[in-house]
Amino acid sequence: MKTQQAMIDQAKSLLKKLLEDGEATAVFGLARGMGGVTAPRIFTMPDELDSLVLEPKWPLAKPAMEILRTAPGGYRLAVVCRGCDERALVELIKRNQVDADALVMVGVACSGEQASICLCDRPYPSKLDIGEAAHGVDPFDDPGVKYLLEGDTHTRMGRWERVLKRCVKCYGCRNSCPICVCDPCKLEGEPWVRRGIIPTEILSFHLIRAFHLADTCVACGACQEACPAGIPLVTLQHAMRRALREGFEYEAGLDVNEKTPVLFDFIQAPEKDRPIPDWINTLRD
Amino acid sequence: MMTGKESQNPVIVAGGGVAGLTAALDLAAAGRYVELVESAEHLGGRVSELDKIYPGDHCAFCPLWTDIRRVEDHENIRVRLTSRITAVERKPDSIRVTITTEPRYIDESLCVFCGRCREACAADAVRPSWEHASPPSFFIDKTGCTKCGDCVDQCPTGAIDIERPPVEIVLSADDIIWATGFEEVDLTPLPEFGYGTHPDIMTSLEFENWIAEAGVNQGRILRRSNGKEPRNIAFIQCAGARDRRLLPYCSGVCCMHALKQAQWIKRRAPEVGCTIFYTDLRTVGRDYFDYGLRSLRMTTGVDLVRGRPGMIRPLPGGDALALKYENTETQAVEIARFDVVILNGNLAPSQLLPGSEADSPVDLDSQGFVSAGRDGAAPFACGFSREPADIAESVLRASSSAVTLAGRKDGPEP
Amino acid sequence: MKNITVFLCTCFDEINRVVDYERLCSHLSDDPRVAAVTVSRGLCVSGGAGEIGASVKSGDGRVLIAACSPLARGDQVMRDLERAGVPAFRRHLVDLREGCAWIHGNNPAAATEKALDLLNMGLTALEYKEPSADVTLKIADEVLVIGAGPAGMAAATALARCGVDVRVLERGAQPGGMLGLVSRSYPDNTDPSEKIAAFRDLAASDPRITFHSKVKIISARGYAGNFTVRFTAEGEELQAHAGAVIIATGGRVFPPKGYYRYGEVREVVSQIELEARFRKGPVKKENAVFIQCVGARCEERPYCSTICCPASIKNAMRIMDENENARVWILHRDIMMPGTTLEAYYKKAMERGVRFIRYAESDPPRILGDEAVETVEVRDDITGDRRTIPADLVVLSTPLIAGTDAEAIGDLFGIQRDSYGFFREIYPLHPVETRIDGVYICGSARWPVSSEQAMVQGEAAAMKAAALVGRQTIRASEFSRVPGAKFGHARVNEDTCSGCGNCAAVCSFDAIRLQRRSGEGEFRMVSRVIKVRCKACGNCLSVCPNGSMQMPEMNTKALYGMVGKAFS
Amino acid sequence: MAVEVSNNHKQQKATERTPRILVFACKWCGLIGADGAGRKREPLPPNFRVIPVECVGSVEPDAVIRAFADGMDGVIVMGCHLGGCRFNDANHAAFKRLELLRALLEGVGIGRDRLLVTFGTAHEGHQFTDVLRNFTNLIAKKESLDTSWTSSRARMI
Repeated sequence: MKTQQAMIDQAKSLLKKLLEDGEATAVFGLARGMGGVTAPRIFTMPDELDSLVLEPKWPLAKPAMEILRTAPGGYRLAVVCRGCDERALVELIKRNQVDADALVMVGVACSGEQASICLCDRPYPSKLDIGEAAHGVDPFDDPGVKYLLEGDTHTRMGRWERVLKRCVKCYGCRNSCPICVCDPCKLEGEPWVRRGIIPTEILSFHLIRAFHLADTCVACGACQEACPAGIPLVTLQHAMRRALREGFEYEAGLDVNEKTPVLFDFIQAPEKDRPIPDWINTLRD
Repeated sequence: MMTGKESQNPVIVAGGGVAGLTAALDLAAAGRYVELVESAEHLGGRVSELDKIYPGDHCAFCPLWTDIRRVEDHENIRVRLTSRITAVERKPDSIRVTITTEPRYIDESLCVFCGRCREACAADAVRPSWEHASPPSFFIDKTGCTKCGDCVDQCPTGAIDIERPPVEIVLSADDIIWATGFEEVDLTPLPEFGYGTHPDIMTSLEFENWIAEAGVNQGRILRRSNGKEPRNIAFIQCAGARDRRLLPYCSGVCCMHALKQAQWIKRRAPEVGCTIFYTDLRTVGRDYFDYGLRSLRMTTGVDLVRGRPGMIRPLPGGDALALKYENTETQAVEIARFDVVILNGNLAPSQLLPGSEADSPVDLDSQGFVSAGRDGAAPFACGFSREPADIAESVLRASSSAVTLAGRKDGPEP
Repeated sequence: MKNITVFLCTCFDEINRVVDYERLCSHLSDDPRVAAVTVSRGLCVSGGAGEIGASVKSGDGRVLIAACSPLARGDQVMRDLERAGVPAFRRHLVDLREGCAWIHGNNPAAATEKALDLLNMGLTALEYKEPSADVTLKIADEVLVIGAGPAGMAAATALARCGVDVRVLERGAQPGGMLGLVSRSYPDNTDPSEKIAAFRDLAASDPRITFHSKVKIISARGYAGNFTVRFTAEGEELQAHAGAVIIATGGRVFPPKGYYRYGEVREVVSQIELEARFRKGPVKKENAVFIQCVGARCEERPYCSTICCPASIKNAMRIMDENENARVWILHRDIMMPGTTLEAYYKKAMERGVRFIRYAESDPPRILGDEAVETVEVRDDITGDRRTIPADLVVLSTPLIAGTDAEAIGDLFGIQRDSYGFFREIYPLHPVETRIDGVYICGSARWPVSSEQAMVQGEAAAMKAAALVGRQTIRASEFSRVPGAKFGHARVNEDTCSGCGNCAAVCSFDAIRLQRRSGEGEFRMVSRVIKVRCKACGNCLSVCPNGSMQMPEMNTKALYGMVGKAFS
Repeated sequence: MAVEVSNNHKQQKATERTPRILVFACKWCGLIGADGAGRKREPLPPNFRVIPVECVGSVEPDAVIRAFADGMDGVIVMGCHLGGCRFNDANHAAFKRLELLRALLEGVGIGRDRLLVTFGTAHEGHQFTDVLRNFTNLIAKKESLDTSWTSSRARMI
């Protein structure tokens, strides 16, 4: 594809310049290696960038964080970021997992095709360096998402139950998630999730996981891709992201300086024009 | 500044409301020994009677209760409930204070709050001092008690002694901090307000109790005359205050009080019309103006009318009230019909000592506020005893009095 | 482990007339955790707390008490146990009277079931409760007062009189603050320069007061009892170690730019400019008009600044003093003169002939005149008449607004500000206390006040500070929102903390700080709890993603255990 | 460790029973309201259990989830009115979190109304009764959570 090749060329020259100018110590991206296998690679020399590719979608945020954790002082890593990678890195910066100063994000746009696979409503990074932004997809138009999020509670509960019961508790969702960084993870602790039984206690396993990510999930879809049982985990997060957007006017991963409303902006004074709870009047008599 | 409590005379704090509690706690924290004298059966004063306090719109229960508990637990404070200062005599190096303690007939340290005495009482003279009073205990209202002794038989712990006499003690004290708060002044001498002619003409404190969440109506807005929901309510500001005939000063807290009550009426029963007749809307304090604005801007807002009604009378038949006032926009005298009228502003400082003013150990101004200590010394008075004050001002003045007293070099001024 | 002793109180048959105590006893005796079960008639009046305490004092014994609600006598039993040496983590109260017997009197079987569950929950909680380590602090015996206006100087004076050492930091060269801007104080009409001179003497001569002028604060850290503040005074860098900090930085006057043709025509001045004229000499004006609420009680600043009405009345009367035939109007929206003294002052002004005209916010007065003001047009809101007033001076009363350095000071000390930028107290009942213990606010930095009230507030703040630094040592558990000892403090497991900062963000008391992990070169953070500031609300443990934050007295294991046992 | 596979759905029979309700009540408002109800000896359905907490801030959303997993049909969290929290603004933080949790419960089909987050002050004892009775009625109308999916905890023991 012509445009694809043009994007790769653009990326190569941009990244080469970063390495040559010393803006970055290394570049983290995808490379086609021996036997045509595509895998993440750390490029340290400009010449190595010849093997750089941009496809397929590969979540790079978490490995980038791991690299930076053990990097020596003064090390700067340029990361080839898709929209979701960038948002995940922003969330990691907010949670003090990545040093923003040690990171150079190079934004790559996703194709419209990729966006429709991921049900991504924002298939481009906020700082777009390579390629052109494609239109996003409204995840709530997807029939699969609709199936699980629409209808009365009884129907949905049944549907979710069928889906979530497939869980074999492999922890793939957690391991692949770019935001999950806790060690140890709460989901391994006996008081919360007991060991040795499947299906897992779906409520405490999946709901606790979903809630922990409520205000940080960037809907990259890594958990869903990693799930061997094919559980549509992102659908649950879409519901949460919608609640955040509508109730708090907030979306995760957009701005390093934007603070999550769940942890900030509390006021002691009563909210202006706050009505007293409805039940004060409705429940009486 | 830190001296052993055995070596010093106590400081007497008269009044156990917010100001008195604060003064007592501050002095005790500064190492002074305090006798806290409260005339009611429980600590907390007027704030404990308020359902909601402005501008936060929540009850003052928990901070108040916390302070009460701290006072009760403090080793430097002795609390005397149902007690009054009945005489003060000045000596060269101290003052001699006579404190009379009325019996409450039920020993609070033995009362387990089971309520059997209350059930047994045919005269309905047993009551809890306040729903969440500390100590949690019943007391017997002397005026209603027939001394039948039924309650004594019912009490499982033997806490009741209906023959207990009042006790009088005389103390040598260092000084007195007056924090006796305010009283409502009878409005019947001002005929235009019609107070006493109809049950729906209430003072604002009566109304606060009437609509309180913890009160008889559990927060419902009802008329006292027939128990039905009123269509409209009028708040009359400066009723008795800023009036040469009764109280020449501004009571300071009533504008906010009316705005608060109007706002709560609007929240609980939005269809009830609220009109505030006012002279100046005095909203002095953090967020007070904003708070007032909020009640005016509510979807079905509170109406403001400038002016003081000239006449309030029950309509013939008695199911509503007529209110005559001058509409300052049209300059026409209008007569409006209201279901409930609330009179706001009849607050005056409580009398310090039962007896004549000549007995007073401090200088009082013509309205009964403490203006100076006897012989021009610093007046140790806070809250409404000193000047009309809301909660924050009362508490500030209490701490200020306490630090002045704590920092005084030696005993009372000669 | 059999280490829990259960005491069941019948409350003189109030509880066991509904709840089947025999069943409770037999069930509890079978529980492997229970060492003994005792039924007593009235725990609160029998004075048995001492014996209970003695019976579990040694070893790892714990006590479960089933009695009435904490608000009735339960709390008192707990307090007795505390005195008898049973700390919070070793005791648990289950409310079987108000919470069970009295509300389920019509269903004894279900009430007994419920009582069993409640006791089971109590046992589980006791099983997991752990002690939290308290810390005892030495308290620095000096108090730092920031700002030497009337509030700050009143605080310093009161503290010095109580025998406390004070260090006063002032941004300017001399004490006095906003008093230096006015020509007279109301309502006593005294010259404030006397007060300022007294302040100056105190600052210079009182052995307990150290006064620093031209101060810039560099940094502040610490907590109640131990604040370390670095600052420069006249260029010299210094450091103060204080037990408490009183913030009295005052406010500033809102400049009436853009209002009532201020700056466009001559003789339209602000209140402060008029005060400056008074200090130079008599102001010869025959027709003065004061306009109130200029830039106040409006959309941007919906608050009443409190002091402008009395200030205008004071200056109106002064103009009348200085000009025999002067006519003075005050155009207002409400005259804010609450109380006795101010109301009398207002009446006095009316008797002197100051004319008060009420205007509506929607129809403000207009200033007419080409170069200098000639007339003021106003619609009287009471009569409805439109009037034209001849004027050779228009004075604009503007509100006080937060000081320019309020934000910086607030951030330095971790105290919150309201939406207008003034420092926020913790509660109306505690008006000088902030969310940080040991930091007190007073004067116009807190909310616009007159100098007299500012001094009252300064003294109130001094009282709180004196009570704190008057002690030699204090325990972290005493800084509590709860009477008696604190519920516990949060504790971080530093090995598992991921440094995400949720806890630090959500803390209402600024008690959690993120620090870089020591010893390692990598970019990792870890939370640290400042025990003195922690009030044990538990927000941090609710947002901790992996339970690294715990409250030992009520940890997640205990909470989850209770949830699990709720219907067993 | 042995892996036990349970097919929870079919084993459970859908019996009519009174709903189980767990109440997390703040000691300074909600619990005092409950206490007030007790003093008035208001007869209440005995199907609720109260866990007193120092502040609703310490009610972990995970604990609420845990409660549903442990077979509760409804959870009430009772705190102070906004602005009335003795821990500065800790209750506001909790309300925001729980509001988000309600969105999650709605998304997953449990329904947001099974978690009631309410305010109350110490003076509002009668509201405790009102809330409890009405919430019980509301939950009783719903199908029991226990019949469709919940933890296998009860069954394994």
